[in-house]
Amino acid sequence: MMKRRSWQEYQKEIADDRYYYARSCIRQNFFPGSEKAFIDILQNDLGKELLDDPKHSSCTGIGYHSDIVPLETIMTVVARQFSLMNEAGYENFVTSCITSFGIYCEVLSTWNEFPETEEKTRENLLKATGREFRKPASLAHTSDVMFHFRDQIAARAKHRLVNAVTGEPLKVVEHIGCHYAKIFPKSGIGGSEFPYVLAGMIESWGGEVVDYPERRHCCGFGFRNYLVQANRGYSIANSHKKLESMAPYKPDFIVANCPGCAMFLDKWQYTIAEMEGTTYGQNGHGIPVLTYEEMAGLVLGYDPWALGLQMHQVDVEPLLDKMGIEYDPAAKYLGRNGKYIGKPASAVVNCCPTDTIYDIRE
Amino acid sequence: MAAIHFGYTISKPRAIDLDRNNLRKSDEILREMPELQTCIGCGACTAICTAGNLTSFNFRKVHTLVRRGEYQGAYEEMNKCMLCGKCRLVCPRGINTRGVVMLIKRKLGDF
Amino acid sequence: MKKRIIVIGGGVAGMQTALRLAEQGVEPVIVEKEPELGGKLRGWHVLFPSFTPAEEVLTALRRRVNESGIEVLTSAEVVGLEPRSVRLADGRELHGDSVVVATGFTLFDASIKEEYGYGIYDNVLTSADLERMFNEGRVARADGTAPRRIAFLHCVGSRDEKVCQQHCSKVCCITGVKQAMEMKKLFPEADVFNFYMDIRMFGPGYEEMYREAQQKYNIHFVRGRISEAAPTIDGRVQIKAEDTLTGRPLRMSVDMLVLLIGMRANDDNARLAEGAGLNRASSGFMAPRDLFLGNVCSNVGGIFYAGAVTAPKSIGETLNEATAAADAAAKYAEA
Amino acid sequence: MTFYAPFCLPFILGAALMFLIVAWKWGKWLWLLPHEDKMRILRGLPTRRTVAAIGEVVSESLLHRRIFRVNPLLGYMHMSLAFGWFLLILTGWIETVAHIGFRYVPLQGHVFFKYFATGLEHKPVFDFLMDLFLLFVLSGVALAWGKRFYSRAMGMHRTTKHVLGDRIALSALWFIFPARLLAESTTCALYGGGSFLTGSLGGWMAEHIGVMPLMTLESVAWWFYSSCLGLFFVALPFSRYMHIFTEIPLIFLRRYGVRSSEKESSYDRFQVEACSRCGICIDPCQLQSVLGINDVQSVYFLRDRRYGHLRLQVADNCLMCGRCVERCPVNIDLNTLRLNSRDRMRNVPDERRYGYFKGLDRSSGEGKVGYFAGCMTLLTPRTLTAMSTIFEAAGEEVWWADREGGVCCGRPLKLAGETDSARKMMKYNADLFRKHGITTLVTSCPICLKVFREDYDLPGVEVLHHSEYILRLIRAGRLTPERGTTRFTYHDPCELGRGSGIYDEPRAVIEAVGQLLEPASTRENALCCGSSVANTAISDGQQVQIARAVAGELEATGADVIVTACPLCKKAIGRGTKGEVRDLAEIVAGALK
Repeated sequence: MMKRRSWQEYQKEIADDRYYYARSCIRQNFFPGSEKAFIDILQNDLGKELLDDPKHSSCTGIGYHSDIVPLETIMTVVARQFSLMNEAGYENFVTSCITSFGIYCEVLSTWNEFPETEEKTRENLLKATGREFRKPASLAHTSDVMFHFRDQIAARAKHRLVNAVTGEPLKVVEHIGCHYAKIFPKSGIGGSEFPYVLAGMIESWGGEVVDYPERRHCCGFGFRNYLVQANRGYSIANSHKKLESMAPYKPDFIVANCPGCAMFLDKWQYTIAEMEGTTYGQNGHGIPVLTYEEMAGLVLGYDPWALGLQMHQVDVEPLLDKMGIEYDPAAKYLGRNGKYIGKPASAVVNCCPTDTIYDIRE
Repeated sequence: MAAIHFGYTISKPRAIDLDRNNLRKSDEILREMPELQTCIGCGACTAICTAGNLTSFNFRKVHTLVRRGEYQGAYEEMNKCMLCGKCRLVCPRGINTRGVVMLIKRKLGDF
Repeated sequence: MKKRIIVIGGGVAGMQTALRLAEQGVEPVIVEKEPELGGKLRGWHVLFPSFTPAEEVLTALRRRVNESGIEVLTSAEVVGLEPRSVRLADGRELHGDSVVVATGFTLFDASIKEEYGYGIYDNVLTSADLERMFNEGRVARADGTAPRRIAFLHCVGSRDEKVCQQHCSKVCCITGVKQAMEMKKLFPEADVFNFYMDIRMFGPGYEEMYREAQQKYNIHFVRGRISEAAPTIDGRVQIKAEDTLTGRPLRMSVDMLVLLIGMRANDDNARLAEGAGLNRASSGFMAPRDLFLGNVCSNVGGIFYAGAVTAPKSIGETLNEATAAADAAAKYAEA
Repeated sequence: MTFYAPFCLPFILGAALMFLIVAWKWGKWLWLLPHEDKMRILRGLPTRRTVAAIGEVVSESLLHRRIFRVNPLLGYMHMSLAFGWFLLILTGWIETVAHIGFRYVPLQGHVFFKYFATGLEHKPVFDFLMDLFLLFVLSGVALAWGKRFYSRAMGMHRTTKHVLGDRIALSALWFIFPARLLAESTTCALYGGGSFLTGSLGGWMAEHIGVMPLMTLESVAWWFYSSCLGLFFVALPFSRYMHIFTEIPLIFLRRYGVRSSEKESSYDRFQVEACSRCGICIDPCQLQSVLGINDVQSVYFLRDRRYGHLRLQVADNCLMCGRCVERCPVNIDLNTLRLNSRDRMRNVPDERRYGYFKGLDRSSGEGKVGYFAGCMTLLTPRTLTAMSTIFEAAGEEVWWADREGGVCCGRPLKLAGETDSARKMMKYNADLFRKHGITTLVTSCPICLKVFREDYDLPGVEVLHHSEYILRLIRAGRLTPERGTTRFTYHDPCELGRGSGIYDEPRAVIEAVGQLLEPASTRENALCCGSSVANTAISDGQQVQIARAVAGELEATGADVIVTACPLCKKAIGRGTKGEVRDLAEIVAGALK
């Protein structure tokens, strides 16, 4: 994909072990298997130490970007997370959410540029909670960690990102959350223009990255743009633009490293189908959207339903078949207790002949 | 289609997309009036404009949009012009602005 | 005995300084780090605004340097200087009665503005690349086909805080106009778009040329800086900008994107300045003693400046300044 | 006695066809006239206007008085052809009557009387007269030939470039009279008779040519003569020679008060086909003399319009300065015709257009006198300030209609052909004037003035140009400018001079403040500044070229200051000269104590 290796100029230190894990507020709802998969992969497959601390809270980034939470408040919240990490004896902070990652980067950078704000935060934290804190030795997004171990994962791969029948590499669209590196290009692997964090995983695991014109474009979440219903048309227009731009490349799936992006690129496909009658992907069944943890999970041979892939709006079965992954169609909508968990509306909406709709029984 | 009403629709892109816009008429206009291409966007025409002082009519902007193939509404905008000719007297590039108004109307109004 | 003056740099400025010195009865020596004289003018195709072949100017200067019997040291890099001596990288030390610094400038590396995809996508090139293509007589896309739509982007590496180049490189605007016209001559059917922030036509005949490019060549000038370039499925480049005069974002695919790269200060200016106690401007270029009565003098007696070492300049301005610098240096040496 | 021979056939057929077509055309045009025009004609018929029309037909269609004014030689040429031929026909008819009394003679009998009258007794008086008139016509033909080669002798720098049909008709016309001379001379050679021309030539032929060849020659010559006539007559209704017949009804209709308007009408056909394409309109056209544009002048405009291939580029490219109108020997209303062509090509009625006028009123002040600066005057603030000074000095209470910006008077749009939309502006302004109850409307822009006077419905409001108004103030003693020694020259704005007939008032005002020097082209012949709003085709550079030419003539007077009375002329001339250009109001205000 990237003919020249300009991304190599943007590298960063990623700790090898002992991570303090900060979860995302919203991912548990959309892709509930992802964070679990990350913990499992790190702890079981890679044998790393990771603390999933029940005491940590939301970073309040959504509130911050929606002008509800003031800067001083969010700095104090961030400081509390760090304090919890210190207390647990960890110093490598990893966060599951891109928004949070951006927030942590921004707060650390602000403290660095304006030391008086750090002092004030210490004061505030002490006043509010009686706590003190030390800044983390390293800060990384969990996709950075996954990238860091991409070769180890490749070595354990049960499946590769190749078409099991033809042997061709799968075409993968990678989407990086805006707050990953667009705020601080140096904070992301590969910088903001040619980020390599997901591309590196895809290439290591046998896939081919699609470089399409709107690759850098925002998914459309944009906080205020989605949260206010009147602005949602603008939000969906951005996803629409991206999907239109990637469609000619016929990607096999999309992978994202941001909670909102993965959700919007997935769910908006259904909405666009309802609104415009346009469906993307082969035979119009939609382009499956994975999180990088799900992608890694599939590569490592995790059960698709254990990864929570049934929660996606766009059916992932065509992708599973391409990769040659075994799965039980009957178990798709059964929870871990074996009970029916309900089913999302199909992203394929009355827009193509029914015989072209992917039939999972075949 | 649109079986469900979501309370919003996909916003139309505001971008001027030169890959999609049909520049045929714009090319015809520039062929007939090549001096229009010398506009440097100073806005003197719009500042002096008799109609522009009474409405939101912006001659500079409208003809620039037309040159980019954005014809939607240009005819109606140009119809706000009273053709008084003050703009022609102030144009530092000596563009025949009145001729431009009539040319754009002729090309976009198909007469 | 003849006075001896060391001219650092064998580009247009250096050669003209040396020629003038020789004319004044002084013995110049040119120290050039490249294996041959010519500097940045080598590889340039034609010069604005008259479309004079660069080769013509270069050949004349080289021939005259040769005919005047001026001593030339090539492949000799200067690592330090003082008013009466110059130290070379190989350890040699040259002595003279004064020094003229004519080390010129460095072309901005377009790959730093990585959002434009230079060095990453095919069909994104710089103005310098285009000149080379003109010289080679083969201007085409990477796949050899003729471009149907060409975009020029002005101010790449100029007036851009993001790459620490606040200054205006002065000559890129007119170069963009010149190259756009050359492209239109080569490909009359092609649409040419110039994306600019300001058009600065500072010289005689430049504005006329700009107007000609608009009216006669139908070159589209769009006021707005391209924000990013991305490849399209058919190997073209999609660019995005704001058409600020309509207040609307603008996007389009082009077959060729030409980046008009600016001039930046040489990296070794800092070292030379520090060694000799010379002042530098915030742009990194050398600062003349003052901008009016001493614009070819440095703040150190015996060290003089000629050409783009102090700021971006056109060839004509450089030649004039070289003459002035030579006169000042000769006067200093004679005193 | 029979008045028929086979050679008459071409003539008979040609003449019949011509009369049929001309009758059909006239009939159709008259039939299609609007009702009120038909009523005008009916009401006018029994009045003295008919007599006056007959007089004008004689003086213009036959004698070509107006062309004499352009150039005597050119006038003589046209007169010799028209009047000479008329005399030949008339005398020929009398001759027939003299020979055989009042009895029916077919047309060819009159025309070819010489051929049929060989057996009759000679009447030398008629022979002499007929030869004299033939010589008269032939002299015109000779001049017409000469004009082809050297038009300057007749005061024309450029002549019309003719189309093929015109060339055929022209050639036929040129051969008619030499052919007649030859035919009659051969007949004289064989049968005697004729006077100094046909008689002498006939005698010479009889001496030098045998009888048999002469008889063959006679037959050929009469056939040729008849054919030339036939060909000319067939070509006439389709060529420029249609003017011969069309000018006559045009004169009558005009006398009865029928006029062209901003919308095309059937009456326009009379005007369009009355154009003889003499080309007199080409020389005064500054687009031609300064810019070398030579395919848009009135003669070409009318030709293109007549044949239905008028292009917008031609219709648009005219300053409408009216210089050609002044010279037109047929008095065709060229500007109005051009205007209604533009209207047909461009007018798109749009009810919603200019909806933004609703409720708009930016006027200020109060008074019985309203001042409408006009768009262009807002770009010449010195004029505006001068007017303010003048009003104040005269103690006039003034209502300022558009000092803070207003709606254009509508004339520029009308001149561009969008007449229906222009009416909206006119209505808006007229309503505004009425609303503020003014009794006098002063404007310093002749463009506005013309449209106020001609198109606005302003009962009870006197419309004055500021030159008229200022003169009135001076004469009433309300303004007392001091007469200085400055030498002024005056540029007549087209819309003020030729357009509104105001020549004397500005001159009188200038005389009140200084000395007036007239430029070479002045009053009716004054040049146009080149920036006329009527022209949307020429470029800025071309406007400047015209302005330079005009300024050159004004500077040549040696005056200190160029004065004009139109903001647009002032702007335009200012670009053509380095000297001082002032509006009339400025010099008056400057001369006030």
